[in-house]
Amino acid sequence: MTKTGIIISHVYEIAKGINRLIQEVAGDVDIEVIGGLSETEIGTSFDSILEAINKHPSDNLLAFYDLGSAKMNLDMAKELSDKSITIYDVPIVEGAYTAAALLQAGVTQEAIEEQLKEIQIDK
Amino acid sequence: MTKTGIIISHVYEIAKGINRLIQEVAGDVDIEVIGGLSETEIGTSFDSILEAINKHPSDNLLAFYDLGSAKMNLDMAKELSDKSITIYDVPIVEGAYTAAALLQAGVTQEAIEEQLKEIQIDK
Amino acid sequence: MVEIESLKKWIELYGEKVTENKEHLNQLDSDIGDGDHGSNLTRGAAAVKEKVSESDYDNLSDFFKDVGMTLVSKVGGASGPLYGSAFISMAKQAKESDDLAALLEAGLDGIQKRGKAEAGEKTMVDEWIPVVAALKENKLTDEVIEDSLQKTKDMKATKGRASYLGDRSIGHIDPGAQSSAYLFKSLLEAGAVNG
Amino acid sequence: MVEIESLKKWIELYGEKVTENKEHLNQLDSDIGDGDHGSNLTRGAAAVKEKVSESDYDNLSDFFKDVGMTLVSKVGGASGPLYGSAFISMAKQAKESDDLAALLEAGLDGIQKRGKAEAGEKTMVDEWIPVVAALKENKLTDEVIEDSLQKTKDMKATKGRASYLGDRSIGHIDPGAQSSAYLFKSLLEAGAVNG
Ligand SMILES: Nc1ncnc2c1ncn2[C@@H]1O[C@H](COP(=O)(O)OP(=O)(O)O)[C@@H](O)[C@H]1O
Ligand SMILES: Nc1ncnc2c1ncn2[C@@H]1O[C@H](COP(=O)(O)OP(=O)(O)O)[C@@H](O)[C@H]1O
Ligand SMILES: [Mg+2]
Ligand SMILES: [Mg+2]
Ligand SMILES: [Mg+2]
Ligand SMILES: [Mg+2]
Repeated sequence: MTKTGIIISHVYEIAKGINRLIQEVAGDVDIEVIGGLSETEIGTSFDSILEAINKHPSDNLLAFYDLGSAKMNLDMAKELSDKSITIYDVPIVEGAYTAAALLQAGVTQEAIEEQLKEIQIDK
Repeated sequence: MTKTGIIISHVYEIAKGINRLIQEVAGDVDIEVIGGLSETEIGTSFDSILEAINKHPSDNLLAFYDLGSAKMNLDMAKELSDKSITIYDVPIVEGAYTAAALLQAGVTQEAIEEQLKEIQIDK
Repeated sequence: MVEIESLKKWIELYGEKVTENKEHLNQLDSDIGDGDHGSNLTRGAAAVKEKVSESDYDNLSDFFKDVGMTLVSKVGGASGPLYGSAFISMAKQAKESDDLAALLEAGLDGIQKRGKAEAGEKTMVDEWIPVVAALKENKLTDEVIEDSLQKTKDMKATKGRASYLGDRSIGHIDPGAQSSAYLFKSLLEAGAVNG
Repeated sequence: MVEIESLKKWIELYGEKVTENKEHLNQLDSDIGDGDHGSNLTRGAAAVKEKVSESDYDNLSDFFKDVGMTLVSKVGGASGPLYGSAFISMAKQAKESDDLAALLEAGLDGIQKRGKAEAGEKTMVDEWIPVVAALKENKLTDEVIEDSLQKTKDMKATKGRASYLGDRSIGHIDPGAQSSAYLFKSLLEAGAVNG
């Protein structure tokens, strides 16, 4: 499988920071992060999510988000894109870290999902 | 109760970003964030955690962390400090956001803990 | 059967109302959220106004689709995808029927598909459900709109940002229900409802 | 009964070993963690060397306490608080007894209080437990040290960063068990164990 994921936060720094945390343990995983409406403005934007999905080199994406409204924007972008996107309802930092570490280890998506199930939360 | 909390991440940007996310909904909550060994180096440092705890204006702190080793450093700092510190095993972004929103609303610590229990995870 | 002109009027009035009441919506949202609902919708309303002024719509579906996509792109937050989904869903329905109740029922459907909220979760859905029910029976009045809005006050939020507050969300009107109330008042004022 | 001189020698040798094997420890850690275990400990060893060279310790407790606090401050990561807790716990025990097995048992206790790991979770604890048991029976050998290290290979990590890998952590030696193996080999080499 393609080693790849997408991380969407309301805040620019959170998205960038998660990417740095992940790079430490998963240098080969191709992560795209989107944070905030801009570097200073908090929010999530459907337009930039869709753009990031479309320009991402992979067709199979694992997606992580922080708050519910980010998920709704992500859902809409998913519907309008041809790519296969799986959205996980897990803590954004801990969930993305877990998935990236497993992707780096070459684990299947099913095995990743098995593990993510343990930290599923309502959000 | 004093409206206050402390957030510890391995990465500078994650800690700063969570603070910005929280400020939006909890402007009156006095949050201290510690991220990384420095602005560029990933890790957590016992020395800076202890320093942040000691210099924080409040004696009653709610603490959030990302990975297990941050918790161990936090635990040690807690033991060496006179302050009352409660460490929550919850997602760092979602947990800190929840607690801050509730602190802003003037909720008791018990009520906050009730709510945080729902998103407790092993980490 | 509903005329496209009255529906354009509807959207125009709605844009005016959220813009005039921007601070009120922000205030409601700052009580149980992040305080941006009025600003979000005002930004969206301005973009919609510009967008629809560019075209001369001869069918309802195209009009609703432009409104919906503009809201999704410009409003942001939770309400962007939610209102956006409502109008996109109405655009689809408009290809099959021009019955106002059926259109708005499709809109409600779009919101619920997107946000998964049911009645009683203290969201805009609690404004839409009674309004759609009233429309079906040709009984939509200002009172229906206002009553359902007030009822959100005693609800505990279990969806959206306000749900993080748990019991503390009780006692406040839901901002999205308030903006939806403006939407439906505008519908009455636009004369789109044949009473 | 153990002499303070041989324990100083112990810590000196340990510092040399982790420094010489920095890359090996980093490699083990990059297989199932973030690849910094060797760098963390090398930084700690340098700081400990500097710290203990400043004082002329006449009691074990002060010596261990300085080692422990320096490790906590300088190593960082998970292993900083863990090794730190081991030495701080040994410092407390040293006030009551100078029996080596009792001291190291207190060290293990400190690690487990801090990290909550039990036997079989693929951590440094899996190196400490058999070594402490052997010491109690006066049977600590290089073989005991090496055997327990190799046994971590087949374990599945359920504590620490490696636990994020689940089953994928199997098949690799635990880096903290490796550095602990260096610690205990140094103990033998320092002649601190009366066989
Ligand atoms: N899942 C949902 N389903 C229906 N409506 C929702 C949902 N989540 C939020 N809302 C509505 O959105 C409103 C908040 O919108 P807004 O402030 O623009 O977004 P945000 O919360 O992202 O800042 C809420 O008052 C509520 O009516
Ligand atoms: N909870 C724990 N209990 C005991 N040992 C642990 C625990 N967590 C981690 N370790 C040990 O720490 C080692 C990793 O240390 P290090 O790489 O320095 O820290 P980090 O994982 O923070 O980068 C692991 O190989 C393991 O032996
Ligand atoms: Mg809002
Ligand atoms: Mg918002
Ligand atoms: Mg490491
Ligand atoms: Mg590390």
